Amino acid sequence: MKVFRALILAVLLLVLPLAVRAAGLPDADLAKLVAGLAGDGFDDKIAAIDGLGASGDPRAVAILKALGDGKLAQTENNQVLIESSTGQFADAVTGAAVTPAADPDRIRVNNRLRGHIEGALSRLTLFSPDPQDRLKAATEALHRPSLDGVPALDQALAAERDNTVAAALKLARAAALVRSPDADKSLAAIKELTASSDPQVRALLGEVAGDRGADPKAVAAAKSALAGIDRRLALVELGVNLFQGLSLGSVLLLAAIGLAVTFGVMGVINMAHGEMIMLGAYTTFVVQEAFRAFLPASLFDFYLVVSVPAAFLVAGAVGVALERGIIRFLYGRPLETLLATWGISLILQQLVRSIFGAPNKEVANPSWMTGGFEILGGFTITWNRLVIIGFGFAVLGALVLVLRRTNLGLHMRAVTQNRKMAAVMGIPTDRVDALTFGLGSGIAGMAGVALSQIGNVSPNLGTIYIIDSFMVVVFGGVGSLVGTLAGAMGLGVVNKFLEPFAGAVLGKIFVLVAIIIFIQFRPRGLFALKGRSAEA
Amino acid sequence: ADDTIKIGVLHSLSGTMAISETTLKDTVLMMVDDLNKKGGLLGKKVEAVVVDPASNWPLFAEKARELISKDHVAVVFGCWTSVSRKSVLPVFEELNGLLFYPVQYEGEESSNNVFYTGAAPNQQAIPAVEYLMSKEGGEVKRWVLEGTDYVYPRTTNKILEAFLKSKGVPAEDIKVNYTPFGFSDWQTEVADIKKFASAGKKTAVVSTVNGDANVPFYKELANQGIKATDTPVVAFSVGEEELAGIDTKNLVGHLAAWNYFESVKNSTNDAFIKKWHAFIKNDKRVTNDPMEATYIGFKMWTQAVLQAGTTDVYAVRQAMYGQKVQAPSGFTAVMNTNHHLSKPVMIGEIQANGQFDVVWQTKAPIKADAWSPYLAEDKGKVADWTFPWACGNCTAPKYAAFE
Amino acid sequence: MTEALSTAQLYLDGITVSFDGFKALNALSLVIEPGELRTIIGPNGAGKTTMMDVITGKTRPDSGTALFEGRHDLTRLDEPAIANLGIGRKFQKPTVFENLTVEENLELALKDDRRIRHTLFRRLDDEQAGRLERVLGEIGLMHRRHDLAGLLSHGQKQWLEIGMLLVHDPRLILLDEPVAGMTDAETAATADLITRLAQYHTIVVVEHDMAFVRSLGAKVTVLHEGSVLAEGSIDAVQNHPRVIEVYLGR
Amino acid sequence: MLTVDAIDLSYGASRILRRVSLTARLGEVTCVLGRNGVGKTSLLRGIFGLQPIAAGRILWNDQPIDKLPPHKRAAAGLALVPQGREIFPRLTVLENLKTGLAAAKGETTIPDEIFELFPVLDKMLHRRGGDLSGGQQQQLAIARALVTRPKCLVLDEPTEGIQPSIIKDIGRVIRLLAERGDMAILLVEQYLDFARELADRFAVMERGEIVVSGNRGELDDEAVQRYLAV
Amino acid sequence: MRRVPLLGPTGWLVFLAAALVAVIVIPVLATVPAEGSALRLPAYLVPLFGKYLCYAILAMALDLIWGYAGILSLGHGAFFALGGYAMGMYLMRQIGTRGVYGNPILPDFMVFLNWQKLPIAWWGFDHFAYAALMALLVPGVLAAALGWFAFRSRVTGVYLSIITQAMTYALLLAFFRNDMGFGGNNGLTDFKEILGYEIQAPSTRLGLYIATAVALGLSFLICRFVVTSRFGRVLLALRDAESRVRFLGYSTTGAKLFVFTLSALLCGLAGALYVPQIGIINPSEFSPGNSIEVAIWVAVGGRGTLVGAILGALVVNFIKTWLTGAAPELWLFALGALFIAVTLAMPHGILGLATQLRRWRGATPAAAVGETAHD
Ligand SMILES: Nc1ncnc2c1ncn2[C@@H]1O[C@H](COP(=O)(O)OP(=O)(O)OP(=O)(O)O)[C@@H](O)[C@H]1O
Ligand SMILES: Nc1ncnc2c1ncn2[C@@H]1O[C@H](COP(=O)(O)OP(=O)(O)OP(=O)(O)O)[C@@H](O)[C@H]1O
Ligand SMILES: NC(N)=O
Ligand SMILES: [Mg+2]
Ligand SMILES: [Mg+2]
Repeated sequence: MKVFRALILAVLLLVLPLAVRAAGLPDADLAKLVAGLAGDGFDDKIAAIDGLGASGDPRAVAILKALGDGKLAQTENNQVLIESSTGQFADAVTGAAVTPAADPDRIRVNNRLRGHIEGALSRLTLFSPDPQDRLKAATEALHRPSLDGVPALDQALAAERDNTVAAALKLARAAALVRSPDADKSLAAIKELTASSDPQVRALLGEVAGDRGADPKAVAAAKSALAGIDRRLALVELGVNLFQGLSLGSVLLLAAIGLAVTFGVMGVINMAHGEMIMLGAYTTFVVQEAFRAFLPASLFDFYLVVSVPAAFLVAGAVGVALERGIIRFLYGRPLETLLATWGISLILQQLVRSIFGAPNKEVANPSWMTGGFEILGGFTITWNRLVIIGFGFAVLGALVLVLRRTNLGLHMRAVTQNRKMAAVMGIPTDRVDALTFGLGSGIAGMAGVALSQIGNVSPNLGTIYIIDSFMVVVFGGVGSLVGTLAGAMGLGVVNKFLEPFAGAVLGKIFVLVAIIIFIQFRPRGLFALKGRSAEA
Repeated sequence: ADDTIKIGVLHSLSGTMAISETTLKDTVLMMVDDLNKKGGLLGKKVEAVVVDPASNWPLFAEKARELISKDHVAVVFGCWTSVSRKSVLPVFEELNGLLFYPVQYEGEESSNNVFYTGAAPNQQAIPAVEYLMSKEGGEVKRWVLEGTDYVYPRTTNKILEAFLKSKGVPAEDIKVNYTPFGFSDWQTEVADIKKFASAGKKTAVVSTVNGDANVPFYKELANQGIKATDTPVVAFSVGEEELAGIDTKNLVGHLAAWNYFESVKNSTNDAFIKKWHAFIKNDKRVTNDPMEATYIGFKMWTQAVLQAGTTDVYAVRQAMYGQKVQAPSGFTAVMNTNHHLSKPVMIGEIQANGQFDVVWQTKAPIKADAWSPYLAEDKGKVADWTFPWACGNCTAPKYAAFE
Repeated sequence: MTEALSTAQLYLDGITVSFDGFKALNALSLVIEPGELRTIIGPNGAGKTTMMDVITGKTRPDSGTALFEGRHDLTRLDEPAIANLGIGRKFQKPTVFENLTVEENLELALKDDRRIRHTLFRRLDDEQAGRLERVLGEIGLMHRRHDLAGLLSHGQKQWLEIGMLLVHDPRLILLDEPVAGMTDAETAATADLITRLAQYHTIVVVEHDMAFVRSLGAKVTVLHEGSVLAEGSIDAVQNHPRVIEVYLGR
Repeated sequence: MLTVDAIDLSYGASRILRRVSLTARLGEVTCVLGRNGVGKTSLLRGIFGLQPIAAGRILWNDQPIDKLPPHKRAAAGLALVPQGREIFPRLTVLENLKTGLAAAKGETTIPDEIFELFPVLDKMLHRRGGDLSGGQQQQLAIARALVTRPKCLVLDEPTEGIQPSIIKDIGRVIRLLAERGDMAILLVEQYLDFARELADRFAVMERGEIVVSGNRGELDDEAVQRYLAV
Repeated sequence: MRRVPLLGPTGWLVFLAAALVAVIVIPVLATVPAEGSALRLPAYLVPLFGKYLCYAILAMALDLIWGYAGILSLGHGAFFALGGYAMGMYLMRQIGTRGVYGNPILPDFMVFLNWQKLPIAWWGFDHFAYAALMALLVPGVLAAALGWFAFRSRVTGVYLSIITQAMTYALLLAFFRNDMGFGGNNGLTDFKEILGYEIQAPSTRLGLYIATAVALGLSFLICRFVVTSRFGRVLLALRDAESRVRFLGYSTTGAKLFVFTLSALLCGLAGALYVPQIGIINPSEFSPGNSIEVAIWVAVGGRGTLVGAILGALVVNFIKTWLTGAAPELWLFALGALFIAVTLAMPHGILGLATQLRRWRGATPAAAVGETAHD
């Protein structure tokens, strides 16, 4: 039985590529392939998947997708069913609705199968009406170059109208032809690949360049192509390092910005700053859960948009409460604020631990912050990082506006510089203090929203960032927002440029030592106040 | 009082390790609760003495001393990180206490006062790599060993490197990288992995990244588009509990190797999960391997106490050898005379729902090696605490003369 | 000029100090002879305090020469070194150690060896103790000797700072507005004190109180926009049209 | 009219003011004199609520203000030029002046007269307050108080550190303000000539108490000798 | 106006009484009464007390620079840890062939990392005298170097705090690295003997405890000597108005460097005494949080008084020990609340409270302990 099935498949495999554009298979053939998916061994399944991929049958796409998503099931009598998102079942071949007697077993897949499913899907979608699908298929083909695939690519190329897709197809075709026994074709293919910076292509060319048995002309061409690619990649890598540095910098910036208010402007050594960030992250979690529980899935992506003001309000309110309840009794006694805020931080951590439990909470990236886009050379710019960079600058910009352009900002600064005199000038110091601390805390809360998108949401979240935050604010120069920005970005970029050479740990050590040395030259930080006013 | 038996629970409830360890504290409490409901032990009530060593290693030693000397506990369930175990080890040996250690670790140890119910490297790391080398696992040729810089990953990677080389993997196809505890900015590391993986050979990442660093690591993996079909990541410290803190939609297919997964179907496991949900009063809480190891350890200890008729450490220790427990993994775990377990090894793939699908498992339990056969310095070392060896670290039996 | 250079107690030449392009001192030159008492006046912001900052090492000039006793280049020394040469200063805004007692403030200012070894083991000798007593009396703070200096009133702090100069006994004394906030009677007493001190010390006084300046009876230098506008006797200066215009008013 | 009615004030255990009473009427300059440390500044601190009073009352236009926080007193029209300048060092001159707008109901601008009186401030509008010279800071402190459009202007040794020509100007302004008739001015001053020239009334303090008070003419040499000499 | 006495008469009385309890009463209670009798001090408390006393030295050392000279170091844990590592290295070498891999020269972790030779940094540590010297010298030299650069460049206030924090953070990361050769995350542990005495023997424990008590007493007297001298006055002045001190002719750089280094030496001493009693030294001792905690002890006890610092260290750590056992899930609430309560109700710490009470009863404040604490 098994042997027989395999035999059929083999025949199909040989014949089908020639018929790729055929509208589809007879139901019986399709049914046979589909039955293979429910086979016992992985080898059987793979043969069936490859068969489906080669079938060109539009129905195969849905079946394979369902298989990959774990939505394909089999009944006791080996009928293969597709489960819809609403939990209904339908026969995979006929599409007829089925109500299975017992719960059908999900057909399991593993990575090896997933690889084949992707390959098969890419073949099938090479002719999809959606250019996006076709582009994906072409890229997939580039990453799995095989001479067998060339005829299909040729066909697709002939029919292709979209320039981008056509270019991708050409590249994929060239990649497949590199190993062509025909020396001329191979050489032409290598030349064509010179323009690519794809790491897969690079690897392919590397193989040719290192292959002693290969045609010397091909080797030479491959070598020169490689040199070109490497030059381009070096540049790209520089840019990527810069991006990563800015990205790390923006994380530091966000972590530090609230502290730049509570510590930088108000002078409160706020050891509970990290916990404000944590509160923001937990607020994000709660908002997310609320969205999941009460709103349709289509709105889920907006949960983050709601989280930002929510986190600002929650952390800000806690900040105001702390200021009114504790901090305000401690102005002019920075040491005591250190002690009290440390106590606050312990309590907040344990409180969150008691309410939400000690383990991490899951906070999902909304789809618009998931994944990334590849730039040259296989490097990926991830959306969440990009959004966070933008967010960091936006928050800083808004804060600068508040502090520089509003009366509240003026009053905040006046109050911290001379509380008594500010009161005499008619500034309601109590309210300004509460608002300032609330603002700093609220900003920390917003940072928590951003940080929940790249790291842990746990009761310890704050302790991770507190040291770095102080480092950034002080390094930049206490009281200077520009300094905070420069400090954060500087440290981020330097760190990321060191990391490739020194590794993560040594890199960080170097950065710390650099800070120590740097402070010797600028004892009051990067953007220090100079002159008499600094001493006052 | 004389009508209670005290047992110590030495897991961090605050600090960085609380994330993982609180669950184990709850597991012990659940087991105690269960035991007391069934009438206790030797006719006495069992009382758990919980302390918080606060993720502070010296404090672990101090609290261990307090538990044994002041509270006179009969046994201690505790520790997660290897360093905490190393820190308390001298205390347990000095005061002749008994520690059950439930976490997978690097091996290279066998103390008369510790029973190790987590996996040794040969029960986790080696099988996982073997799986990836197999056809089913994708015939991986190139390896990234990514770990947190401390003893467990270092040891595991050292053993793995020796193993891989013994299988003919050339040095240039192995990349080892360490990051510190709590590392959070994985951009460069993940980009490097991508680069390493794009050399045309099938590549896998073996992750011994521990603790807090995992969430940002996986988020970065997902966002930079490292797919399990291209470059699978197999982890030894990421279980259901860790996954509960990560959005797994984009991680489907990445792997973990353990001796237990919550998704395993058998009646023991069903009961275990049910008991857990009832105890913790939350149906969403998952179970994981260290919890199962705690479960096994606790069961074995109660059985040994019953058998010995006392909680006396000497007697209980003797009774422990050969102790069998029907484990939630579906297999029978056995305590060996090297103070380590025989347990099955399972490889699971991450699913979108935060659970693992077992894609491979051993046919039978594997016996843990306290000393690795792949390391030169471990040549000839034997851990066997019964006559005539009576030793955890010897090349000749202590009582050879009696033979 | 070279002669002045070697014999002058204080020799400033071409001193320029600028802050973000604003020249607080502009090629200022000034020579103070040993034992001289000199008063300096000038509009607010003329650079008087800045000049003292330069002399005491607080501010490094952009250019120019500043020599003490012809030998010591003040632009190269730091504050403690300059103080140890024998230059003492009273600040415009009274600065005392608020968390030390009045007596301890004075003790720290005592003329003595200032190296660590010495300060660790040194006890007050009778001569020093006597001097402390005398000065406490002179500045009228005897009854507050054990009080923290931070609790003094504004004027009392001024006196304490003068007291610190008295026990320090430097060769060159710089006084920045010593009588600000004093009553007229106290002002007169201070003038008296300064005249007595001037017998053994070189003194530079900055003041706006013209009656006080007159009572000192010393040569007056008028600074304006960072350089010397006029110099001479009080009468000459008071009738100088530019001085009247920019400083005294009509 | 500002009325201080038998107030006591202490720092910790030490009583500084004993039953001090004083009035400052609209259109008049009331001058407080006294040696160093007798409690002049403490009295002003009490008036502005910077130090709590232990007994007595403070009234502004017959309304008690001693329970109000300082900023409410400012809103009621009181403005202080404190001893020791107390400008905001890291705010620019302009920003320092703008803080005065907080108490100036409805006003959003800094009156031009201020720059006429203190031209140097106009020149240094964007310099940080703390960078100014001592005298310039003192001018700024006075200007800042004027920005609030006070009904009751209180000055604590305002001439300290200011060059003679500007002292004269300040004197003229104070006179002018007083003569407008809608402002009460309370001046603490050591500089006797200046005080004598301006004061409509005076009060002399000695060890926390007011020992002599009266109209301008009544400050005789004997009192000066007794309470103001060393 | 003589020099302030080292201690007033009452001060000496208190000092001697405390010394008596620490060095005689406690050891007697730990050995003489029969095991199990109510008077007998349980054995597990001896190393615990020893730890508290080590922390007390550490807190006092921090107070010396923070409370008196106004230098807030957020990296003092580093000096402590370095002293501890020096001692730990000696103890490691004493293990000899008793290690897991039985190598007579190399500690286990080196064997494990395939090291062939003892790194130079480890040379000489088999001699106690050398290790003891290093326990002082390494923190001392590091402090002197960092201090020299920082104080010379006039790095003050939070900027100094941050570079000390950066220092300890960098050391934390460095010591975490297994490649550094100090045992990585695990650090050094499983010690066997010190100066030939078995490290776990009760008598050794007691001996170490007494040594710590004596060290604390001596350190206290040294610090007292410093703060009661005119130099102490210079420090206080420095704290309030550093530049003014310079204009008086005192080298503030020198003064700060001296106390900073002295303070680091005391930390090294404390660390060296800590390790054999605790049995482990690892990089987490370098973690910035630890150093911040030291500052907290000082603040709780009362900054600017040596006794306050000692008291703070003892009280906070005792409470911590007690609560982590008695209320493992709530202790952070309790400790946090304590810190807040202390700041709000006792602005000058526990000792300040005592002073407040005494002042309230009319006695002169500083008399009892003879301390001049103006804060
Ligand atoms: N850091 C600085 N930035 C900008 N300008 C400054 C700075 N420091 C001083 N100045 C300016 O330098 C000038 C000289 O100031 P200085 O204090 O020396 O004046 P002065 O003669 O002492 O005045 P006064 O009589 O008011 O005390 C002033 O105009 C002041 O504003
Ligand atoms: N914060 C304080 N705590 C304790 N005592 C103080 C405080 N401020 C001032 N004093 C004391 O109160 C008394 C009065 O001080 P105040 O400043 O009111 O004097 P004054 O009359 O303004 O003197 P001056 O003319 O010197 O400015 C002084 O003896 C002073 O030492
Ligand atoms: N043993 C571990 N995982 O540290
Ligand atoms: Mg001046
Ligand atoms: Mg006054």
